Parts: sequence; C-alpha cells; structure tokens
Amino acid sequence: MNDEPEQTEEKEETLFAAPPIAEQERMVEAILFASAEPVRLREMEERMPHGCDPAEALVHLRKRYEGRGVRVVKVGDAWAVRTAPDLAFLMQKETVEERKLSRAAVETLAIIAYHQPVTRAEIEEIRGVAVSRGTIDQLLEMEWIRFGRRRMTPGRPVTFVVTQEFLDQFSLESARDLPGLKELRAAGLLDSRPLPGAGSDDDEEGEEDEAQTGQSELFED
Amino acid sequence: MNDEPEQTEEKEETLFAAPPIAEQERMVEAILFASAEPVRLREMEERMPHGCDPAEALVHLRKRYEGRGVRVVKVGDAWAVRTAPDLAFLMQKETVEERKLSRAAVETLAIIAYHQPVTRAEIEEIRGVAVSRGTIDQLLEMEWIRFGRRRMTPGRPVTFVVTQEFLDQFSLESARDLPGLKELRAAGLLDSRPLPGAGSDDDEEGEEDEAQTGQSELFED
Amino acid sequence: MSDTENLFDSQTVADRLQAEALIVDVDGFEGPLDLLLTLSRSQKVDLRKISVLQLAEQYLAFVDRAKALRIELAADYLVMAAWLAFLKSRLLLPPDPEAEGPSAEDLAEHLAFQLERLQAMREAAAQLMARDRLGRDTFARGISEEVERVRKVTYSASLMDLMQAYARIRTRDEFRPYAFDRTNVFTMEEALDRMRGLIGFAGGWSELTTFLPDGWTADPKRRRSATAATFAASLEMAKQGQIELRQSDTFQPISIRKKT
Repeated sequence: MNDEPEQTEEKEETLFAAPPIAEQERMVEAILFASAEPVRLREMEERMPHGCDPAEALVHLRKRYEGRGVRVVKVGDAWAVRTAPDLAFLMQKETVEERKLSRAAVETLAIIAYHQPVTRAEIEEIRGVAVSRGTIDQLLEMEWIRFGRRRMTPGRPVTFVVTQEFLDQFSLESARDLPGLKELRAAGLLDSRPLPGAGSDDDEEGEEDEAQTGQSELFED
Repeated sequence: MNDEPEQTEEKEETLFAAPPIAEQERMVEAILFASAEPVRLREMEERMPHGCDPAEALVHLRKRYEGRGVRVVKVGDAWAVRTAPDLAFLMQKETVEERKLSRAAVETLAIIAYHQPVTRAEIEEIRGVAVSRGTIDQLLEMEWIRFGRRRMTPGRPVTFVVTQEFLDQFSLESARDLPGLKELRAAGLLDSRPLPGAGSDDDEEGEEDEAQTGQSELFED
Repeated sequence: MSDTENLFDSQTVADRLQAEALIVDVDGFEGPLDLLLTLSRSQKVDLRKISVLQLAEQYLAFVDRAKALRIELAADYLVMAAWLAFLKSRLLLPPDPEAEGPSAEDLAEHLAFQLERLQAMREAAAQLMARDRLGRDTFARGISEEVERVRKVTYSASLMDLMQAYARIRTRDEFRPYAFDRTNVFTMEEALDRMRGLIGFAGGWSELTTFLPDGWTADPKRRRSATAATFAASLEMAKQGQIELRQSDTFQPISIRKKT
C-alpha cells in the first residue's frame, strides 16, 4: 500500500499505469476464488492488466487472509484458496437416517415392557427363541432399556426394565399403560392381518376397563 | 414443570457456550467459500456448533468483503460468495458458454418473475400467444422456475414462480428487487385485468381449458 | 398529434421497409399481440394513446398483404383480424344503446392495456437479461469443497409395532395350523368292517347303538363320530341288500337285522 504513491509518481507510466496494488489484490482474490484449479503466477499475470505484479499482490492477499476462515495457500507452484484446516469439521453434514427397529428387537422390547423386570432367560422363554446379545446391546445403547435389580434367585441374573426415554418415545406415562392382551384382541391387534391403523385407536379407548383387568393378569408381581 | 426444561437449557448453554462472534464469522466465511451454491442460514446453523448465530456473523462478514474482489451476496434466503462484477474481464477463462435463450423463453421468464405466481393461461394472455411446452420445460430444466401452489380457481391450475437459482443467476437478493418492479406495479401493469364483457369471458374460459390440458401434460410422471 | 396522422402518407422509407419486413419475417412473430405491438411501435406514440382504429387498419392490411404473398398464416392471426374488424366497425358506428356487453371503447382500451403490458414485459425482460449474470459477470467458487455427509442412524418403532409384536408372541399357540384329529374319529370303513363281522351273530332286530365299538360311547366326541360312522355304514349295507332298517317314528331308535 505504501508503494502506491511511488508508482503514480512516474509520469510516463501513468498512461499505461498498472492498477494500484490494492486493486491488483482484488483481482488476484477474484481469480483464485473463481478458478477451478490452482493458478500459477504466470497465468495470473497474463489475465491481469499489463504491468501488474501478482506476486506482490499475493503477499498482501495472503496477509489479509491470515487467521481467516479461508487461506491463500501454495499448491506446487500455483496458488489457491482453501478452507482453514481447523474448520474442516464444518465441511461435514450430519444426516440422520431413521430405520425401523428389527423384529427381534421390537419383540424383545415388547417383552421387557410388558414383563419388567425380566431376565434374559425369561425373555427367551417367552419368545421361544434365543435373544442375541446384539439385540439387547442395541436396546441398551438406544437407552430404551436398562439393567434392573438382580433377581434374588440362584445365579442372581440381571433383569431388564424400560427407561423414561422409552416411555417418552412411546408417549406412555408408565409401562402399566400398555394395553393388555384382551384389549389387544378387542382392538384387532391379535389378527394376523396387518392393522388398518387409526381405526382401531377408537376401539382401544372404549376398552380401557377391560385393559385394566388384562394388565393385572400380565403384571404378576 | 414448564420452567424446568428452560432452566436446563440455560445451563447447557453456559456449559457449551457458542464460539465468539469473530470465530463464527470465520466459520461462515469457510462455509460460503467452500460452496458454489448459495447456502441457507438453516444449513449454516446445522453445520456450525450449537448456539451459533450465522445471521449476525454474516453482517460482519458482508462488511468485511465490501469493495473486495469477491463479495458476500444474499440470494433469496441463502448466501453466497461471488466475484465482483467489475472484475468479470479477468474471468474470460471461467466463462461458460451461455445457452442462448429464445425470445419466447426470455419473455416467459420475465412474466413469471414479475407476475408470480402465474398460471400458464395468464402467461399466454400477457404474451398474446400460446406458450409452447418446450419453453416452460427449458426454464424448469434450468431450474430458473419451479411449480408454485395451485391456484384456488376452477380447474386448480398450477402456477409458476422463480427459484433461488434464478435470483443467483441475475444477482438479485429477492424477487422484490426485480428492476422496475415498483414502477410496473404503480402503473397497474402487473394487475390481472380480464377482458371486459361476457362474450370475452367465454373465450377466456376456453383458453383456460386448453391451458389445463397443457398443464396436466406437464405433470405426467 | 401523431395518432391522427395518416399513417400511409407519413410513412418513411424505414417504416415501409419495416412493414415489408413484417411480411417476410412473419415466422419470427409469435402471435397477434406481438404483431400489434410491432405495428403500434411504427406509430411512434405512447401506447396509451394509440388509435386502435389505425392499428386495426394496419393489422388488417398486413393480413391482406400476407395472404396475397401466400404466406401461411396461423389461425391466431386470422382470429385477431376478425376481432379487430369487428372492433373497427363498432368504433366507426355510433354506439347502439340497446347493445349489451362492453362498449367498443372498453374493448379498445383493454387492447391498449394488453399492448402496454406486453411492451412493459419486453422491456423488463431486456433489463433482466442485462443484469450481472452469474458465469458472465460474477463467478462462483471454482473449486467447491464437497460437504461430506456423515450418516447417523436412528432406529424407530411405534407403539403399534410394540403391541403387535407382543400380541404375536403371546398368541403364537393359538395360531397352530389346523390338523385333523384322527384319534377321536371313527371312520365309515371301520364301521363297515365292524358291522359286517357282527351282523352274522345278530339274529333279530337290534338297535344300531349296540353296534358302537367299545371305548367310543363315554366321550361325547367319540360317541358322535362312532354313531355317525355306524349309521352311514348301515345305510350302505341296506343299499347293498345285506340288512334291513327299521325306525318306529322320527327320532326313535333305529334297529337293524340281517336280511334273509
């Protein structure tokens, strides 16, 4: 910037004077920004008006971008604008993908919800098949189930219970709000056909009393 | 109950305080520089740490780039970095061959921009000629126009509006910044004024029907 | 006032050339309004003050000349020509107070509005295209950095899924496939074998029920099956002429004896 007056002093050069260095800096900035590849000094010179000194403009430009979100960097013998390395994390975008829980996981979760506290052996007995470690781990990781008290039986097996997170997820005040078998049957949920959906919701409400009885059967403590 | 979540939120904020605004400015700078497409505030917010205010950071950033070789520009509800127009002469190498738009396409585009949301029948009424399907298709393909809401009139015709891409293309912050928009509106030239008289109404309706078929063609999947 | 000038007298060479060009370049025009707009420009007047009458005359003259040159005219042009001819006659004749609908002036005014609006859109389009264009005047980042997508998976299940799953488990037993219960069924073949063996020993009439096998009378299920099978077997044997059947009244016991 200090050199500017010197340049304009020379009279001969005023006719074809190179633009002031601040202007040259703008030009280099625009060229580096828009170019699809790093740009060599020679090429900048060719593209800029006669008499420009891109090397000097670059010195200024580099300084200007020091500590900024992007930097002017040398790539081989060419120049480019690049994101500051400490901000690389901004170039990631987290996308959340929602997937349906597997059938094994849903069944295991259902059994825990209806029979809690329940041991793994009991889950397996009810499901009639072994429960894989991965299924339990997944539910634990999702924080839909947690470990309950150990059962006071030989081997003192751990039990599983559902979490507050689970209740929030399914909009339940407590696991006792889950409909019982009778209610499920009344709602057509025991039908092997796929559910029609919303229609059965009305039924459920009408059968609340029955559900109560149904549940007490289920929740033998 | 209601106050509880708020309190915890406040606590969280103090624990994970948003970065200082200067740092946020760097982040916005990096995000905008890295993208060839305008970036929406929402997306910036999603990518930046919790509690950041990209809108405020943008105010600072925009000021910083005033008069520089590149500028921070607003495009609809998104932001982008673009080279200063006065430096276009440096960019000959970057210039992509412009696809020449037909006069029909240019006029149709202008009518959509100034009269949006506008139906095909309305475009035809203004131009006094049928709008060929190719013209609309071309503009849709360039992503300069898109379908707007259906008009709540008999036949529920689709409408057309201009896109963010369009604003970016013509260096417009919003459709309100279209050149001469105010004057045109003041002169009543953007009003829809039906042809006076009953006899002509029939004609119009006939036209609308035709447009209808034309439009439904557009929606073939 | 320019709109009162006789257009054909005051036509300059350039105007005439333009008029000629209209005919030659007829394909370059898109429609009636387009042509009207071009014609109105040759009047060099404010669109709001154009004489629709003159415009109509020019248009009709154009269509005539174009026809004479055997240039194919789009139906649009002819429709507009007919409409303008009508408008012209309405404008020339004194208004008919009995006539319904819009006056000729209203129609003429609307036409002027349409022309003005089209002209305004033309100018707006030109202004638009003259703006700083991306890729011509302004440029986007040349080396854009890809935003890396980090995928995070969340799992979901609905309360309905949960309840259905539970219901499925708890009622699995109820859904056993139907299997025919053979232990409690006495077949007709078995009954036939049995009766053929026994009938020889029975001298006179004996009740059908006495032919039921041992162990099939206590359990109602077994009894029902054995009775049905034995009855069916007796009918078959009667048909073959081996036995005689007798029943005193409806629902009374059935008796059989060997036919002699």
